[in-house]
Amino acid sequence: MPWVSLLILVPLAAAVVLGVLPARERRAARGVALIGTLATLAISIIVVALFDRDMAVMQQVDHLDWIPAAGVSWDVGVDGISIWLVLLTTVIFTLGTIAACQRLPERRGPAFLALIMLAQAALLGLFTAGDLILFYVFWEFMLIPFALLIWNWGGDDRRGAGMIFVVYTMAGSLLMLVAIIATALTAMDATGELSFLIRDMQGVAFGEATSTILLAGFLIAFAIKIPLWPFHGWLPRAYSQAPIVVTILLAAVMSKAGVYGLLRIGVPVFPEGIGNLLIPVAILALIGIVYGSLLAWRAPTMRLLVGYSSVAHLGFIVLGIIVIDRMAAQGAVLQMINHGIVAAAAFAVVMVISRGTGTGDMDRLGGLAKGAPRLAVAFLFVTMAALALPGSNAFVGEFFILGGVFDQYAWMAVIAMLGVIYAAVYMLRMYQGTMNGPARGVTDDGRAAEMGARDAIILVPLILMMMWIALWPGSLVGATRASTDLALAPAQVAEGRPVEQIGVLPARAAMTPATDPAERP
Amino acid sequence: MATALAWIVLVVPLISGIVLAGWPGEPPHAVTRLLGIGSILISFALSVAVFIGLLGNAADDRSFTSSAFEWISIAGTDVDLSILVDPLSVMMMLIITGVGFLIHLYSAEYMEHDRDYRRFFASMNLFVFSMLLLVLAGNFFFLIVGWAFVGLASYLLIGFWYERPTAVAAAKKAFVINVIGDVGLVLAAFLILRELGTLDYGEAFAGASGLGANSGTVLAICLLLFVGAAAKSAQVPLHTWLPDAMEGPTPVSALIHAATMVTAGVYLIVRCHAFFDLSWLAGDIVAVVGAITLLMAATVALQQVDIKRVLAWSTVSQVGYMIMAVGLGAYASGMFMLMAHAFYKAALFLAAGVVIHALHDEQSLDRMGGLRKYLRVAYFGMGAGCLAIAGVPGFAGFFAKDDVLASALNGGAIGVFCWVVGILGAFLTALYMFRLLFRAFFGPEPAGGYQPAPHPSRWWMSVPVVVLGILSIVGGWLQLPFGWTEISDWLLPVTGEGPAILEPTHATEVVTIIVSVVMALGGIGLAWWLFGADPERRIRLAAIARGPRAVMDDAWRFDEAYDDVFVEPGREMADVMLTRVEPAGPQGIITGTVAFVRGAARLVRSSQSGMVRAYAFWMVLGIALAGIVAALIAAGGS
Amino acid sequence: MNVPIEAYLMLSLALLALGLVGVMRRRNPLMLLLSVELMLNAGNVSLIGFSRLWDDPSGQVFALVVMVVAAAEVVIGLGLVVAIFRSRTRLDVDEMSSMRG
Amino acid sequence: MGEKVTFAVAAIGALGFGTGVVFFRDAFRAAVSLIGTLLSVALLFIVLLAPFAAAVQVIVYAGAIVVMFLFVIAYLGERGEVTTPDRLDRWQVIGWLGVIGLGAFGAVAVLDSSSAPADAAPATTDVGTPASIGDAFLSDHLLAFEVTSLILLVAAVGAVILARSAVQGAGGR
Repeated sequence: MPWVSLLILVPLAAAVVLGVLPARERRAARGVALIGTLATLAISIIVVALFDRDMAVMQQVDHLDWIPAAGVSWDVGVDGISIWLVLLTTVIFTLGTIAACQRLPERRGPAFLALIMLAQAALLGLFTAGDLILFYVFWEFMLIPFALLIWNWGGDDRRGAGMIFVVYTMAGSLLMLVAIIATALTAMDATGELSFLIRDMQGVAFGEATSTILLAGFLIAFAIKIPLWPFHGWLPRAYSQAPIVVTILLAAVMSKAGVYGLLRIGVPVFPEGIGNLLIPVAILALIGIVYGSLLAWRAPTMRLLVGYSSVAHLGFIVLGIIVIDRMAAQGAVLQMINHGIVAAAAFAVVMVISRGTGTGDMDRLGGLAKGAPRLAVAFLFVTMAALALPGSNAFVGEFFILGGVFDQYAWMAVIAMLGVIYAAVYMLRMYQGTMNGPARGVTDDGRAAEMGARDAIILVPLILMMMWIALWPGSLVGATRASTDLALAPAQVAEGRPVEQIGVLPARAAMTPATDPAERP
Repeated sequence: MATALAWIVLVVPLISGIVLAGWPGEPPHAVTRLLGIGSILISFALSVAVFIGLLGNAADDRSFTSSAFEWISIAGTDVDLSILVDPLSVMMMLIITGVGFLIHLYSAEYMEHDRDYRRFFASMNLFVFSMLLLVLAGNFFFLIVGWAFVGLASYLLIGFWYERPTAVAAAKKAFVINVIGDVGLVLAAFLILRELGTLDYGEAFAGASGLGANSGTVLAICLLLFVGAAAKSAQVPLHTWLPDAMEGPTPVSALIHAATMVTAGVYLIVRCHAFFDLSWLAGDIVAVVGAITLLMAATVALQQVDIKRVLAWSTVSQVGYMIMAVGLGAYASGMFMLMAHAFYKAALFLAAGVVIHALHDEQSLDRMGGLRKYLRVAYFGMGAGCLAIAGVPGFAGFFAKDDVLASALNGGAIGVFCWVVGILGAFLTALYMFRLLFRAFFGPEPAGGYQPAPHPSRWWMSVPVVVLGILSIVGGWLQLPFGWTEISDWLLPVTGEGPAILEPTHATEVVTIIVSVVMALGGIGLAWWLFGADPERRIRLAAIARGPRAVMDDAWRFDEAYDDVFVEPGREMADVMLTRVEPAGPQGIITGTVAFVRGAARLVRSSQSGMVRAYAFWMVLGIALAGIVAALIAAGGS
Repeated sequence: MNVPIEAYLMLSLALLALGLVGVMRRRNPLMLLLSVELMLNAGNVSLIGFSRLWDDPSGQVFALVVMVVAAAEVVIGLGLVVAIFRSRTRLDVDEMSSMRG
Repeated sequence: MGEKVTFAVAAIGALGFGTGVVFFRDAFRAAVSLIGTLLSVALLFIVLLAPFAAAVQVIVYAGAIVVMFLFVIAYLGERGEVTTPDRLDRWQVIGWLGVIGLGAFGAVAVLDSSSAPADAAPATTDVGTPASIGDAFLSDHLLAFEVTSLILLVAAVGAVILARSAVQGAGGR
């Protein structure tokens, strides 16, 4: 069975069904959405079960020529970098769909669910695409459902936020399209064959200058999507104006698209270019860490706080990828999953509090723990994971990211540690500001904000996943090792890293004799 | 066998903590007590069993590691979930579970009127688990995990009464400063990982000597480890959280902020002594910081009015002694003092707790006096503790402190400096502790008497106070001057022998004993003259040295300086970023992009006039251009 | 074929120009549609001329398709004109600009 | 010779009536003038050996379509040409440009005609017959045929909807 293709097609089919449902068929819409998303989850579990942990290249590949004349194909598969992201996507979307079904918007409910399904299909396509054009199609396609969700069901400033979200991210993507085409054409000069398959491009030596320019084209798009400082301007408005369920999906899953692209395309396809852009990108990531933390410290609402903290957290992930270190990169892959879970949980807590009290304003909340002790416990878990308390799942990723960074550039790790300290400050501000102190802005000691069974359905699985990763991260990392090593190896060779740091010696080393490790003293 | 028991010791408090935390609603107090206290009792009993088991082995066969499973394997680095059972960790286990059990027992009565009885015991069990994880961890990764978990438990318990803004703020402060310490520890781990390629204790300590004595790397590792130790053990300049931590319930102060957690820094340095032995500079820095801390904290303790704050500053000062000792290389002395301090400081705190409980949460010394009559048990506990901490011969503190100081006297110039500071500290310690004793238990009752009369504690609270009071006396007899060195012998397999290890000699012991006894008695005498003999005297003398005393009363204004240097500028910077940089920079990029797109759109839009004929004109224009181009091509072609 | 194809093309061109002038100058929507018919016929002349030139039915087929499209266009165009101008006094296409961007 | 005369007559007719279409102020006259143009063009088709196309031209175009125009003109009544100033007056220069462009096209067509096979084509007579056109429609141009029918269908439905909404609009207000 072409499971990976089904992974994309099933939610797409669900979206089509939901799209033609009349707006009043709310029960049927819920059913279709839940069945669609659960089926997708089941398929993703099958994909994970069939996954071969020791295989470095894409596996379970479904290949179909799409536009043969242009070398474009439907090529989807999974590898160690994407496998957990696929599972994260299906899990988070399952929980998100449940949350959406619990509070389906009064207006055009089925359409709301249809767009969520569409977004899921697009993201799964993005994480599995093995062809650059396909990647680009899903990259842009993903914007549409999210933008419409913000545009139609968002807060007061939904139009502005939706517009900025679309225009800004699309402006960046256009450069990527140019870079994609340029890359394929340049590769054609070398191989004599036009192909947009990523694996075909990995063997091509572009030369340092070309590589740098092409990578820069991709980086703009990635930087906006990640978002890397100072390209994060769309984030606060989108996160605070989107319906909260959509914010969960944006923060948990969509924010991984940029860093995923960096590791899937940027590093392995343009190893010669990384060296020139390593320090600038790393500095932007570091600024993002400190800057995001500072803004999170002073942010007026919970949503903004978590949103800015995401800027900081993604700075860590970018840092882990860009320094080209095996430990850091594997930490980064793990941290993508961790951040997905933690951000989803954090926004889910925000959702529970906002629903119970009617506000997400930090100044108007306080002392909820008395009436909502169960929520306080869940929130505490989330807080500790978000500030990466040692022993939490996020700490595992952060520890190995920074450990790897420290190996290569110790000063970067030291600066990044500032973000670790600030994380404690702003996350405690959020936790204590809402849960502790004298009760504020709520009646009934905040009992209305208590976590009920319907909230627990969403929060408890997330917390269980956090505990799982905290207790045994090896179970995830074991699957990512081979692919991450393969993705990094060319860049490590190009950078002239010591041989013992390199996981696998890439075939292309022979193509670029100037950087052959054997000749290095 | 030893490791299997140790695993159980570790896991039992965790399980009971989880059961309590997950219990739906509030269980009956009996159930909470059974789970919360019983689990610690089991852990204590098994710790004793481990101890006895190790005693049966030869001295060089008392170290075992046990790995549960491969926790992660990443880029050639394997981290196992493993524990290390050796004399050092067993000694810590005994202290943690033993003192922990007594304090749990005490809490059963102390907290019984609190709404969140269950939450209290769940947090306390979490703490005991975390502390055990800290001392049992077999590698740096899980050391850090335990290190942070005790910080979390401390945070939860300081902020236990979360409706009080002061408690919430204190909890946050403690947590953030502990995170700073965590960062130091993590960086140290990174450095060890980079230089030695492993996080495992055994491999790291074995490879330490390969880094070269007094090399910059070793110095950096030691100082980073010490950042972690200083934050946890409240050493200057990271000490400011501990006095505020007194916002927590008194048993918490006794267990976490006196007996166990704050001494984790001492444990860390002893555990990592392989690195400290290699760098005399690092050791000296540690010792000097310890010395400064002990003296500074002692001066602050002199004037505190809050009974718990006196004890808190006293703790900072006492931990300073230990840090000073281990910095100089007197590891066994430091650990001895750690143990003795656990006994007498716990006794002091629990006795203070009895007072506070009896006076209905009154903590101010100004509202106390003459309590001797009402609270015999507390008087005993406080008295024994004060005699011990002041260093009166025969009590635990005497032997421990003299062991430290006598070792220091062998430590060269820095050692002598530390000795002098320590002696000075001993005098101040006797002074401020007996001030506390005299003002609370002697003298007249406060104006108007006690309304209602202080009620004595029941046995839940009394037994631990009495037991710890007795331990404050006999606990010091494990290591006596002139040759009875049970603690040093026990720890010998861990600390080893070498040029860097300090031991007292007979000569230094004689000198130290004489001087310190004089100092202690002098301090007690001065306290009696000032506070005991005539309660009015201190009021008459209040005008003396107002300025310096105000500085000391404000704890040398560390908090204010931190606020001015770090917190306020940081907050202002963040505000500037939020209100100025963010709209101009990142948002400006967007505004610019949007403005550009909008402008371009407006341009295109104006062509869409909606007039059909205008469109026809455009079409004609196209035709015209096409025709002209066609003509040009034809002309060129022919 | 005694008349050269160029003659047909020139005629076609002239008719097209006439139609264009009509579209550009007349503001009555009905006149607009009539002018468009003129232009379509100009195209048809060319198509059928070429069909004759190359002796191929495709041109005629195309011309027939154009006629069908023209019929459809007139139906819709007139329907719109009737719908819009039923209630107005003046017949002016320039007033039909509600689709302005 | 006869062919040339016929062409000349038809061409003059087409252009003459066409001028009428464009310049008659009265829409009714313009429409009638269009009939003349259409008939002239039909004559051309016959000269070009396309009898079927000529027949369709007369029946569908000159018959049905122009009649429809006349109906609408009659229905809307006498409104007269608008006299308000033309807002697009200044755009006339584009019109002149267009004339130049079209002239250029014509020049190219005439001057660059060397490649055309002038009289080469054999005068077979069966290309324009209904049979051959039907054959072409159902074989080579099947897609065009189907699309055309679809367009007609859409146009028919569209016309119905337009008429309906027009009736409702009139009734509602």
